[in-house]
Parts: sequence; C-alpha cells; structure tokens
Amino acid sequence: MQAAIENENEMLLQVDDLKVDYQMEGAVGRAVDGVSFALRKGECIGLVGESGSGKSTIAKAILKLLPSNGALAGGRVILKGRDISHFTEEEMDAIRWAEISLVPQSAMNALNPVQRISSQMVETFLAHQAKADSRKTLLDKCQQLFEMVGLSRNRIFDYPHQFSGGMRQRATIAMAIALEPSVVIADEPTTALDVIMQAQIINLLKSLSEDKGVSIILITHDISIVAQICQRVGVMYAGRLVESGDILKVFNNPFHPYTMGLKAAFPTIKELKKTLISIPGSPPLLTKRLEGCCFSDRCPFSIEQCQRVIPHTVTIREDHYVACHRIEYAERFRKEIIDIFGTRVRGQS
Amino acid sequence: MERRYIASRIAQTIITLYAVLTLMWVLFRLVPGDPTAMFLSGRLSPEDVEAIRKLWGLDQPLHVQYFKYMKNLSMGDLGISFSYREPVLKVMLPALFNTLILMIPSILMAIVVGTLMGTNLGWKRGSARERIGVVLSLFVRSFPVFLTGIIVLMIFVHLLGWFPLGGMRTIGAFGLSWWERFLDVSHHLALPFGVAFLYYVGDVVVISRTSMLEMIGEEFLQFAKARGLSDKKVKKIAMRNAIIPVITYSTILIGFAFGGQVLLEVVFAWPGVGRLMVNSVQIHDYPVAQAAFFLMATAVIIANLLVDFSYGYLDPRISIQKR
Amino acid sequence: MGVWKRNLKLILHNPMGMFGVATLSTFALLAIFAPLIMPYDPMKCQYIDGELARLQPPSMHFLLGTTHFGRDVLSQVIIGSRVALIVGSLAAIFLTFIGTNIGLVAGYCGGRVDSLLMRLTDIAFGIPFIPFAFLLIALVGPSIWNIIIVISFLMWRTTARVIRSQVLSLKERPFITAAKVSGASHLRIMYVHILPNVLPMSFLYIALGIAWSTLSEASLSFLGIGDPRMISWGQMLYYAFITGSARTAWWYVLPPGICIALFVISAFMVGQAYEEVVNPRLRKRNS
Amino acid sequence: MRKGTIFFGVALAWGFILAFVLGLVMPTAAQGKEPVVLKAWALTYPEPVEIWRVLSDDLRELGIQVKLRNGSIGEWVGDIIRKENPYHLVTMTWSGSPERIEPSWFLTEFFHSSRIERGRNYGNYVSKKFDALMKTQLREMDPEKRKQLLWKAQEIINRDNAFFPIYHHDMIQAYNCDRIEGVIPTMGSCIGWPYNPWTFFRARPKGKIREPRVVNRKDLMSTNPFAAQEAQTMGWMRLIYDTFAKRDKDSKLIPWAAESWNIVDDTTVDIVLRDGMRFHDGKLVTVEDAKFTFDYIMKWKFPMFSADWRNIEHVEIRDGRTLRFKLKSPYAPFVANILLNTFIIPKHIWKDIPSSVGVANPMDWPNPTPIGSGPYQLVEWKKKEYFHLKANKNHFIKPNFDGLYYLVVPTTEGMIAMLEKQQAEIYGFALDAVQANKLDALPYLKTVRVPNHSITEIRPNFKMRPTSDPSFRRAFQYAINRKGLLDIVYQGQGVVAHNTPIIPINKPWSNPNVPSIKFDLGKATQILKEAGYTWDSKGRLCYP
Amino acid sequence: MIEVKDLQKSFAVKETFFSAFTSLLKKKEKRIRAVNGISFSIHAGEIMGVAGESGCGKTTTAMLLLGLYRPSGGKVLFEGMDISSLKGTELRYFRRKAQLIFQDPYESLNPRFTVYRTIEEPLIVNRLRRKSERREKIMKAMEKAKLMPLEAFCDKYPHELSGGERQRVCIARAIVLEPVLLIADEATSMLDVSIRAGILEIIKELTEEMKMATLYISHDMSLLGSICDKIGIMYAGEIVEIGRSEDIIQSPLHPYTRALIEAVPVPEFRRAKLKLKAIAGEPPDLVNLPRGCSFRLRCERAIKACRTSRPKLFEVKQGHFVACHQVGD
Repeated sequence: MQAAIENENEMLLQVDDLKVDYQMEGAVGRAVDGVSFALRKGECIGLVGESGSGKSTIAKAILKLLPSNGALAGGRVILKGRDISHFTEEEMDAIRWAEISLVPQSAMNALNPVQRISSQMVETFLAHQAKADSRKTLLDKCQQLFEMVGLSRNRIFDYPHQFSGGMRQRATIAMAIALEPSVVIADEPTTALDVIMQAQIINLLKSLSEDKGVSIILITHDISIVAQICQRVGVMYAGRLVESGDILKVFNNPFHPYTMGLKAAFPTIKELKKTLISIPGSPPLLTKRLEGCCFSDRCPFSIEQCQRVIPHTVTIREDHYVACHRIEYAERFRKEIIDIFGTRVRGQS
Repeated sequence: MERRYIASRIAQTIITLYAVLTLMWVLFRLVPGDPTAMFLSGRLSPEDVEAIRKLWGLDQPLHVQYFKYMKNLSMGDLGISFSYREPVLKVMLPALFNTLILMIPSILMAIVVGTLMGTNLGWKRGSARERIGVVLSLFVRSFPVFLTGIIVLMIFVHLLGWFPLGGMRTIGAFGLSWWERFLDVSHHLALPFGVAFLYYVGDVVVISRTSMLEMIGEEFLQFAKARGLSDKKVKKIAMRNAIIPVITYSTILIGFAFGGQVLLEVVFAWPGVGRLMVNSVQIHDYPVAQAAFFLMATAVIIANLLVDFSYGYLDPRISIQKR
Repeated sequence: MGVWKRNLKLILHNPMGMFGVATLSTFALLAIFAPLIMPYDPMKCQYIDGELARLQPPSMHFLLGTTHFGRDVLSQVIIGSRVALIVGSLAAIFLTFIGTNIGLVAGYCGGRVDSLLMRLTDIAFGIPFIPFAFLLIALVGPSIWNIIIVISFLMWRTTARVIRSQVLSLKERPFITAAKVSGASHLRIMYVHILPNVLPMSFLYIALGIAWSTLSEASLSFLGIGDPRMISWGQMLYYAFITGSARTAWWYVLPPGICIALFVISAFMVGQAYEEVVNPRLRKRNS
Repeated sequence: MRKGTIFFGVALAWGFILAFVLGLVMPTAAQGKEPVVLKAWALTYPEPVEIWRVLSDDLRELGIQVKLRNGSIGEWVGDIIRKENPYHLVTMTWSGSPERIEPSWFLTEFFHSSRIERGRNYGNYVSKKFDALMKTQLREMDPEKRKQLLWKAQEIINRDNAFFPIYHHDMIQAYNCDRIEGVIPTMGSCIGWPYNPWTFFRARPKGKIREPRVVNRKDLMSTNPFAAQEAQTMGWMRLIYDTFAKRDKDSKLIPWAAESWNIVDDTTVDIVLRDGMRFHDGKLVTVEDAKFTFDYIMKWKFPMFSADWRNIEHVEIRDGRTLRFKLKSPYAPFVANILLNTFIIPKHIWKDIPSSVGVANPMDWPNPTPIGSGPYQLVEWKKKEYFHLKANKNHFIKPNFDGLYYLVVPTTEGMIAMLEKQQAEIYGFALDAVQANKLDALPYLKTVRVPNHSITEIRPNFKMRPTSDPSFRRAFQYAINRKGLLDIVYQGQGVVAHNTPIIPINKPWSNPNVPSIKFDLGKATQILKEAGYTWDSKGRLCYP
Repeated sequence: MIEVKDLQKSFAVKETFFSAFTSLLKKKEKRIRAVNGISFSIHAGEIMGVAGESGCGKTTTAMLLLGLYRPSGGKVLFEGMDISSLKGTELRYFRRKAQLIFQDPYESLNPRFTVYRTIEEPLIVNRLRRKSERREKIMKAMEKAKLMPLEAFCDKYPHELSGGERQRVCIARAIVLEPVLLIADEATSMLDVSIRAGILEIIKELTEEMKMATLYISHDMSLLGSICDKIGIMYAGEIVEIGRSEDIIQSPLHPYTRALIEAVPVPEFRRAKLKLKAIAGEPPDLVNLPRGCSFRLRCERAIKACRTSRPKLFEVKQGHFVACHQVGD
C-alpha cells in the first residue's frame, strides 16, 4: 500500500504494510494484514473498527508489545525516519513512552494495584532519565501533570483502587504525556466509561491535541468519538484497512460498503428518526485465509471477483484511499445499503 | 474500620483456637487405650493402677476434667506429663526449640529460594529451562519426605560417611566449646535441613510459578512495559504482585511443615516436638500430646492471622472484608 | 460431553499430562492384573534350600531381592500399587466430594453459613495433618478404609476454599441471575447451574487429591499405622527402615520409593496439565 | 435465613444419600451355617504383624478367616484389660523383666481368676483347681514342695490349653572385645540391661577406656526411685541404690545389702544388714535407714511398690544389724519379690520429703542428685543425651570400671553405627539376629546371645465361641508353626515355647513334662472334624 | 401493566463481627441509598428507557422490578399485585412473566449449556413437563429471536457463537416463557455497532408483538432516543425527569438531562471541532447524600432553594415530569 508517503519531513510515524500473525491452537491467524498509514506532527488520526478488527494489535505492534504468541510478519514502522520494527528490546525501551506512549483501554487494569500512582509515575521518569532529577522535583512534575488533566495534586499519593474510573483514565493520560512523547496512542480510552466521563476524557484528549500539539492515534469502535477529535481516519475490518484518509472525505462520502454500513449503524441524538442499519453475519475467523475481500461474506454488493481477488487500495482523491473492487458504484450503494439493511427501529408514528 | 477489623479477626482467632483445643481434648479422651498402659504392661496390679489413675485425676467425671484443664490452661499451666512426671512445658520447650531450629531456616529458605525460582520459571514461560524446572519441582514435591530422608541417609551417611546418622549432636562428645558445639549441631542439621528444604520448596516453586503465570497476562505489566521500564523492572513489579498467593500459602506451609516434620524427625532421630508428640500419643501421655497439638495448631492459626494482617500492607486493594 | 472430550485431548496434548496419564494407567493395569504378574505370593516367606531367603539382593530368583522377612520385593511392589490406587482414587474422590459441597454451599449461601464453614476450614487448615491423622487412626484403628476416611476427612480444606472462591465469582455472573429470574430454586441453581461450572476445578482437585492421599497414606504407613493386612509402598519403607534394612538393602528401599514418587508425580503432572486447561489464565495467550 | 435452611437441607440430604449407599454396600449376613471368623488383636509392631501374616496363611488352610486389628499398648490396656475383651485371640509379648523370673508371676497373672477383672487374665480362664494350687504355693515356704505345686498348676494349663505360647526369643547384645573383657551375660538382662547387671560389676576394662560407653535407646525417666515407672529406669535406680537381695548370673537369689535372711516362721523373716556400707555422701548405712525405707514405702503406698509390700504388717529393729519382718500371711516369694526390689534410701535425706520441698507426694520430687549406697553414683544427667555414672569404689562389689556413660541414641541404626565406629563399647538394647550377624563380622565386636524368659503368646478368649471350645483350642495349638515363626521373626534365635509360660531353662520351676506342640495342620483338621466342625462349599470352616 | 410507586432500596454497609455490636450502641446505621423513591409505570407494548450515569440506581431498579431485591419502601405493582407479597403459585406466575436481558451476552449464558438447553431451562424450572411441548415453545422463541436456521444453533455452546448470536439466545431465553415484563440492561452496549440495530429491532418488534412492557436501561441517550417511547432520567437514586422520548431529547428541562444529552458525541464530521459540554465532578456518595437537590453540587444554575429543599417531580406538560427548582418557577 503506497498510502501517504508524502512529505517525509512532516511525517512523525509511518506504518508501512504492517502484518501481524498470531499463533493460535495449531493454526496461524493474521490479525493485521498489510496496514499502512501515516501520522503527521500535531495530527490526530483515528482507527475505527469493530472488535477483532486488529486495531489494538496495531498499537501493540507499534510499541512491540505483542504477546508471546504474536509476531510481526512483515512491514515497517518508521518513527521520525528510523525503522523501529527491528529494534532490540533495549532500544525499544528507550523509544517506548519517551517517543510513543499509550493510554490504555482499561485504566483499572493498567495500573499496578499495589503501588501508589506517584511511585508508578516517578518510576517512569527514572526509567528514561540517565541523570535522574531528585525525587522531589519529579513528584512536583507529576503533580503539575495531575493538575493539567484536572486532578487534584495531592491525590497523586493514592492507590489506583481509590480512584473512580474517570479519574484513573485521567491519571493514565497524565502519565502518557509525562515525557512529552511525539506520539500518544489512545487505545479505546473511553469504552469503560459512561457518557459524562467519556465527554470529559474526549475533551481532555482534544485539548491535548489542539492546545499542546500532541500527535494522537485514537483507537476506537465509535465513529462519533473520532468525529469529535480526529482529522484523519482509518477504517479497519478483519485486520485490513478498508478505507482511510481525511475524516470528512471518508465519512461524508464513503466508498467502501463497510464504511457506509458503519456510518449508518450509529444512532445520533440529533436525528431520532434516522433509520439504523444492521449488517448480518460476523467477521471472518482470524485463522481463515482470505482469498478475496475481507468483507465479501457480509457485503450485499459483493460479486464473484470480490470472493476471489484481494482488492488493491486505490486513491480516490487526495487523502482518501479505499480497498474495494466496486468503487465506481459507491454512489448507488450509499443509498441502497439503507434500503437493504435498514431496520425499523424508529419506525412508529 | 481497620482497628475494628483487627479486633474482630483476633476474636475469631481466639474462638477458633478454643474450638481446636476442645476438639483435641475430646479426641484425646476418645482415643482407645489408657494412659496407665505402661504400668499394666509392667508389674503393677489393677488396684495399683487405679491408685495411679486417681493420682492423675483420671477418675473424675469428664466434664470436671475438662473444666479443670481449661482452667489450668488459662493460667498457662498445661498440666503434668504422665510419663515424665514433669510440667508439660518443661518437657516440651526443649523439643520445640529443636523443632524450630530445623523448621525456621528450612521454611524461610524454601520460601525465598522457591519464590525466586518459581517466579523466574513463570517469567520464562515456554522455555526449556522452565519445563525442566517445573518437572524438577514436581519431582521434588512427589518424594515423601521420609523417602528422601532414607535415600539421603543411604548415600551420605552409610555410603559416603560425610554426615552423622541422626540426632542433633554427637552423643558422647563431652566438654566442647560453644563454637565446636555449634559446628557439631550444624553438621547434624545439614542433612535434615536439606531434606526439609527440598520437601517444602517444591510447592512454593509451583505456586509462585502459577501466580507469576497469572500475572503475565495482566495489563498493568504490559502497561509498565509500554512505559519503557526494562524487563528487569517489569519482572520486579510482577513478582511483587505474584508474591501474595505465596504468602497465603506460607501459612499452609507451616501446618504442612509440622506434619512433615514428624516424619523427618523420625527418620533423622531429631529430638523435636513431632517425635515427642507421636511418642506421647503412643504411650497415651495426654497432657504432652495435647499440648504439642495445641502448639502446632496455634502456630498455624496465628500465622494465618498475621498473614491476614499483612495483606493490608501487601495488597492495598484488600480493604478488610474477606479473602 | 464435548467439553470433557476436549479437555482430555488438551491434557494428552501436554507432554506432562500424557506422561502422567500413561504412568497412572500402567499402575492401574499393574494393580488389576497383579495376581497374574507377581512372581510370588507377596505375603509368603520364601526359602532357598530350606533357609529363609532374608534380604537377598536382586538375582534371577528374586528380580528385586527379598525383604527382611524373606518376601519377594517385586511382588510386594506390584501388589502395593493396589493400595496406592485404592487409597489414591477413593480418598481423592471423597475429599473432592466433601470439599466441593462445602465450597458450593459456603460460597452460594454466604453470610453466616459461609463464615461458619470457612471457620471450619480454617480449623482444618490449622490442624497439622500427619499428627492428627496419626491420632485419628489411633482412634479408629489402622485399616485401609480408615486411612481413606481420615485422609478425606482432613484434606477437603483446599478444595473447599478454591471451589468457594470460584462459586463466589460464578454466583455474581449474570447467568445465575437469569436462572433466578426464571424462578429456579436455590438448590437448582447450586447443583444445576453452578456445579457443572466448578466441576472442572473439582476434577483438578481429584488429580491433586490422588497425589496428596497417596503421599499421606505412605506417610502414615511409614509411621507404622498402615493397614497391616495389606502391603503398601509406604509400609514396605517402614519395614525397611525399622528393621534397619534401609541401610544397605537398596533394593528394598528404591523400588517402593520410586513407585511412590512416580505415582505421585504422575498425578501431579496430570493436575498440572489439567490446571492449564481449567485455568485459562495459565494457558498461552491466544489473542 | 432461607439460605441457612438450605445448608442444613443439603447436609441432611447428603447424609441420607451416604447412609443409603453404605446400607447397600454393607455385606448382608451369610446364610446357612455360620463360618468361623476369628477376631484377633496384636500390637502395631512388625513382629506381631509378621506372626499374624504367617498364622493367617496357615489358618486359611484350615478354612478359618482372621480379622486382625492392630493397636497400641494403650489400646490393649484400654480395650482389652480395662474393658470386656472383645477379641477371640490376643497376641502379646511379655518382656523379661526381673520380677518375672519368679515362677508364679506369669501363672498368676495370666490364669488366676482374680486377674480377670481389669487384670491380665483377659482370656477369662477360670479353674478352681488351678486357683487353689496357686494359693497354696504362695504360702509354701519349702522350695521343693512349692515346685511340685507349680508343676501341677502348669499341667492344668497344658491340659486346658489355656493359652498358646509361641516362643521365648533370645536377647542379643554386643560389646567391644578389644576394650572390655569378662562380660557376664545373665538371663533376661544379657550384658547391657540394668536389670541384672553383672557385667557392670565384674567386667574389666581392657586398654585405656576405663569408663565404657553404653548405648541405649531409652533415657532415664526420673531420678526419683519411687517415681521410676518403667523397668529400665528402675534398673538404673538399683545401680545407684542397693537392694537387699540380688540374683546372681544364674538367676539364683543371693544376699546383697542383706548379708543373710532367715525365715523364722511362716510369717516372720529376719534379715541381717551387711556391715560397713556407706551412702555416696559418706554416711554409714544403718538399720535405721533400712527400716525407714520400708516404713516410707508403706506410708506412701507408692504404686510401684504394690500389693506385695502391703502384706508386711510391720518392720522392727532387732539389733544394730537385724531387721524383723512380720507378715500378714505366709508369702513364699518374699525374698524374690520384696527383698530383691526394695532398696535402701538414706533417712537423713528423705525424712522430711515431701513437706520440705513443697510437693504433695514424694513421687513429685525430682530428687536431682540421687544419693544411694549402690555400686554406681549418678554424677551427670543431660536429658535425652546421656547420663554419667561413676563407680563407687567403696562398694563391696568393687566395680572394675571407673564409671559408665549411658548414651541415649534414638535409633537402632544409630546405636549400631556408634558401636561400629567404636564410639561406644556396649550395646545396651535389643539387637536382632541380622544386625547381630553384621556386627559379629567386625573383629573388635562380639555379640552375646542369652535366653530370655520373656514370652510371646496368644490368649484365647474363654467367653467367646469358638475359643471357648476345648477341641478348637487344641486344634489351634497344632496350627501354630512355632519353629517357623521363630525362624522368620527372630532368625531362629530363641526357644520354642513349651505349653507353659515358664521358659524351660528356668529350672526347677518349669515343668519338663509339659510338651511343646508341633505344627501339624492335618492333626488340627482331624481334631476339628472329630469335634463336629464342617467345611462349606467355599472351604470355610463352620461351627458344628 | 407494571407500576412502581415510591420505590426505595437501601443496602447496609457491610457489617463486621464487631460493628454488629457497635451498631447496637449507635442507633444510626450507615446505608447506601441506591434507589430513593421513584415512581413510574410501563404499559403493554411500550418501551421505557432509563438513563443515568453508572451508580445512579438503574440496575438496582431493574432488580427491584424483577423481585430479586426486597424493596425498603414503596412497592412494585404487577398486574395489580404487589410483587413483594407474592407467594406460591402467584410468585411462580410472576417469575415466569418478568424476564431480563443482560449487558454482557457471554457472561449471561451458562458456558456448560447448549443453546437449546439454555432456552429450555426456564421451561423446566417452570415445570413444563412434556418434551414435545417444550420443543415447540423453544423453536418458536428461537424463531422470534431470529436464531435461524434453528438446527444450526441448537447444539452449540456459547463460546461457539458470535456476540450478536449470543444476545439473541438471551432474548430467546427471556421470551420463551412469554413474559409480560422485559427488562434489558444495557443490552447492546457490548455488541459491535454493525449488529446493534438488529438486536434493538428484535426487542422493539417483540415488545409490540407480544404486548410486553419493556424497560431499557442505558446511559446512551442517542440509543434510548431511537427506540424508546418514554424515557426516565435517574440521578443518585431518583428520577429527575420523565416523559415521552421526543420531549426529553428535544426539549430537556432538567440540567442533568441536558448534560447527558450534550455529552453524547455526534457522528457529524466537520473541520472545526466543537468541545463537548461535559459537566465536571462525580455523582454524590450514596451513603451521605447532600441535603436539598442531590444534583446541586454539579449544577451550574443552582440557587438557594436547591440547597435547602429537595425538588419534587411535577408535571410540566402532559406526560412530562421534572424535578427541578429552576423549571416552572
């Protein structure tokens, strides 16, 4: 995929044809299959997709934190011009957090339950400083970070379990920006939270990106969150990037049937009468070797070719890339998909 | 809340101890046989034996005996040994001391070494070293302690002659300086200590490995890794968390140790409380046997209590309630 | 049931599990066909030229030598597998049965019943096993049944704790609420909905129980309170030790010793393999 | 609340289920003729277990099934002696403690009807004729006449098959012949037991070691001679305290602290105290001390000084050396039981005990430094390790050793090893033949095998079927392979028992006319058949 | 169909051995007031939504409605009967007629039961003895829950199914007894977006078809708005606003309702990003509820009255109730 290898200087992080394999009971499953995208400085890019689409695996692959049964099967990860995909563990230790940090999905489980937040933060600092500051200055720094994310400074000495879900997520965000990394990967940062907490976190991330100029890769299944924060987006399905590019282009004029479906499946509070759609079936098993388009089993418009040939990613226009055999019919599909799959959820009256 | 919890746990412990004590007392009265056995097998006539029973208070109704025992116990009096005609404490303390000499170092070392080994094995999941380590620790655990003892005796004592056969010190070596005596006891201690260590360490390894394996999937470790902490540091965090089940197990280990110790003391003729107890049960010296039992149970239950308290420190999540 | 078949397959896939299952079944075959395999009557004293064949080293006559009282070691080792098997399996089943029920009731009922049963478990943990078993055997007399009963009477504690904690987490699971909502009685929830879910754990404790109870039987026999009418490995070692034969007669010590260790380690290995099946956190991560 | 009921419900339900299953599993009563099933009891030691393994095999050939229960000595006392004996057969080995050389001991204790209730006659044997004989012999002060009476009593036991004696096993001990010479083995005590310790009186050191070390499994239990409870400690106490009489190496009674005794009439005995004896603290042993001892025993009624002493009416001082005993009734074993076992305690030490040391009973006083007049003096006791006896060179026996070290080694293995490594000179515990053979192979060690008047026997219960049946008992006698058992259990080291509790070499008391019964299953079968017993289809012996 | 009147539920703070004694001395007992006097009713064929943050008492309300908790005050009327006084056959009838669908479709299925067995279980429990009859009902329920083809599912275990299929099994299990009251607790929040609508549609369809009264619990206002006839907003155990869903979404009156709606991100794609309106703070501690309006600490427009008196629900217009001092005055 020749995606977005444009202005090299502007590029912070480039993921090029990334492939990740998992060793499953007896079989090999490809969780990520040739994904490419790029992140510019100060930009926020969203990766959307349903569970099992491989979006979290990408985060792990970038940080080289794949579990023992997972392995990079190909591709490159270029950070500021350096290919970090074959860095050693020690080299990666220096990259992690200092260059790329992570806001995890479940802050509850991500924090060490038996250690105070303060010492977890200090420990992070210490791991990256050759000549360490005194503990006091570090603590002071941590407290400033806490204030920045809207937590009171003295709660830094609490244990994780003494925090509510939202506060924990703030704490992890504070940790994530502690070393002023070039890239922050936020992996489903709001899934475990309720609406109001979610809104608080979204606002926090947004202000980080806009005010502090932090580059963010936001991984989520919720396109409305992407809509709030991101400038660019990648839509993933079954380990492949089916459509990507500028968020307005991708979602206002989707070319891939899956993107169309995803968009139409979301209810919106602004439009109660909107007809929601539901796509029958479920994503293919990881272990299944795909001959053709990954969405062909569920796609209402699939033709024989779709089952057989893997579609190339094509550039529709500037910063809009799609992998579909039938882009020329996109206009028609956008209408038809609602007729075909639209359900009667808001049918009465 | 904290103080209240501690108070309630202590109250529970006391009740448990009391229950154990009563259970022991009842059981000892139920055991067939008679403490005057050694007389009847000897020369005494039945009338004389009755006189002895009276002397020992065995002719009184059971409830009277029970209340008397409890009353004396509450004043720290464990009674008088039937066979030694001496206060039980005086008979037991030296034996207890000997037992502890053997038990404490071996348990401590088993816990320390076992935890280190087990967590390392868990961390190195899937490696050849791990597989060998697991099989080895299972292997060690599968040997009944007396068997290891016999084999060790066969090799190191009878075949090679490196160590003394048993007991705690060289019998018949008189007038040694304290240093020589220390060396002598250490020399005697070496084999039983080694065997005890092997016996205890297997379980610790297996448990700490399992708990480490359970740790490996934990997100906070991945997150720690993501924070750029070195493998060594991450492992340390994992160990810190994995150690909690090991601490729980260590109380069980103490009970277990007292049990295993009996066999060990028999094989190595170690003059400890286990052998004393088995002997006392055999000759129906109730006061001694009962006190020995009570002592063991107390040790385990108190250890349990201490571990419960230490949880607060080890795991801040545990806010009091239940395990 | 599909699940069980799958579990068995997983165990056999594990080299440790396979080794364990293979060894245990070999011992089972030995025990069943003992009368056919044994070269001599294990209880009969053997004579050579009218002389009691006392402590003979291994020879063509006696493949593993003879005991202090002139009996064939090999035959005793073979017949000893019966005790190991009977005690191991029965005590394991009993203790798991008791432990599972106590854990189930304590975990499900909660409240006062729970704390009562858990205090009981604490007490059971507080009692040093071997001395207490020694006392109980003194109470009821040494016989294989009494040993089985005593072992299962004392060893249920671990199972009960583990099962209880499982039940505690299971009973919070929504499917239990679903069962409640549809009107299922407490008993039905306990035995129809929860029990099948803790059974794998119980089975694990049967495997471990086999190891524990075999070790316990050997230990009790070694203290001289084994069933005098039967020959067990622990008892052989007791005789070897108490008659002083253990000093030189390695052929009297090693065969029963190795058998105990092998039997126990096999049970442990099956347990270990099974634990990885039952406890998904121990399995290698799949995704 | 409701959950509480569930709990009890579940418990109850499981209880019912269990009871039901057990009910199904329980064997249902056999139909038709009742087969003979014997309940037997034996100690949980290898030897009795071994006996029953062999015996069960032989009995199986007769179609008799045995249900064996093993237990501790305490259980034997609790279940068999103190309660109604519920077993058909009880196996016991009676050790050869010194008082059992006295011929009437076994006979009275085993078979006298007065010993049924809580006594050692738990076979419930009753014979008026036997009782009468035992009563007469006790009063018969003439040894020859007494012998006749005892022989007659043994004949009755033999005729009734009142018990099944098996063997008297030898006592085997060892010593270092490079370092000690002139050991004197005695019956029942061999060379190392303190029961009848002529070795410690007469053996000589050979070489440098003048204080030989004796290994023993047992430790001294107490240094209070009145509290000493088991035979070993009592023996040691009698090394420190002199008794009035002793047995010589042939078990004949000889004077000791008493120079002589004179039976004045049936109930009066005079003894003359040996001259010039001194306690370890240098004070002279006087007749006062002797009288004090007897008075003290009679006053405090120590359990270990039992009925025999209570037969003494009073003791009086005749002159500076003579003491006169007045008995309540004639008592033939006066010397053997009383003079042999009573030791002299110093009056100046004991006269205010227990009041001066603040205990209720003299038995509770530890007596830390025992002062006696015996050939040895206790100088050091380290519990569970060793105790050191120093020879009392002023004693009339003049021991050749300078002293003795008793080392407490908890295992047989350990004791053997110490002898092998020459860390000890005398093996003071029981060895078995296999171990003895090994030790014999070493040039510097010698083993000594001495017959022992101990006895291993099986007691039939006269209150239970079929052991109450004389024919069955007679048949049973033939089913015991005495020689075989002795070979297996003790490598043939011992004597097959004749049909009497008294070992044949205990002359003249053992009746030579009482036979030893040979193993003969055919004969047994024949006797059973004649008595009307039958065998069912499975070959089980059934009651007539 | 189902009517809730001044329903209350509080839980005692966990007692320890000694606190049992101390609580005898100190009369005041600490209680978590999870539900604090709520009233509403749901009619046949109607879906009512309940929204609120986590910990606002939504799930407790569901449990109360199902009779799994005993109310501390007020009552739940089911077809005119107070469910806490039901016994014997009536109780069994109620159990059959009130059913529940959970958030997590995997956790809510017994992993040891096949699909068929799962759906059959309520029938067995409710003593439907004839096998053929059971089979018929199961097939019908599966059909209604769109588990087709039937044979493909019957013998499958939960782990062999996808999330949507699992949730449909849950639905089938719930409707096999032909319930009158159906409670769906966040029934789609764990599902993939592409199949959510399908599940919602089934619930909607069944509610109409089987004339059930359905209670749908969620914190997602956009979702509630799209399927519910009526929405109640809960805060700290109280209903602060209730009304027809159009009214609630389009003209919310209570500041909390407004906050909930404004916090929902909208899938509208613009270049210039707008900040979401997110109120600060956390819900109050249910043990020590503040005096007056429980929302006042987070409310921008709190006035004096809010501090002193607890606002009561009052009808603003037909079928639209709100509890706020600022509204209507």
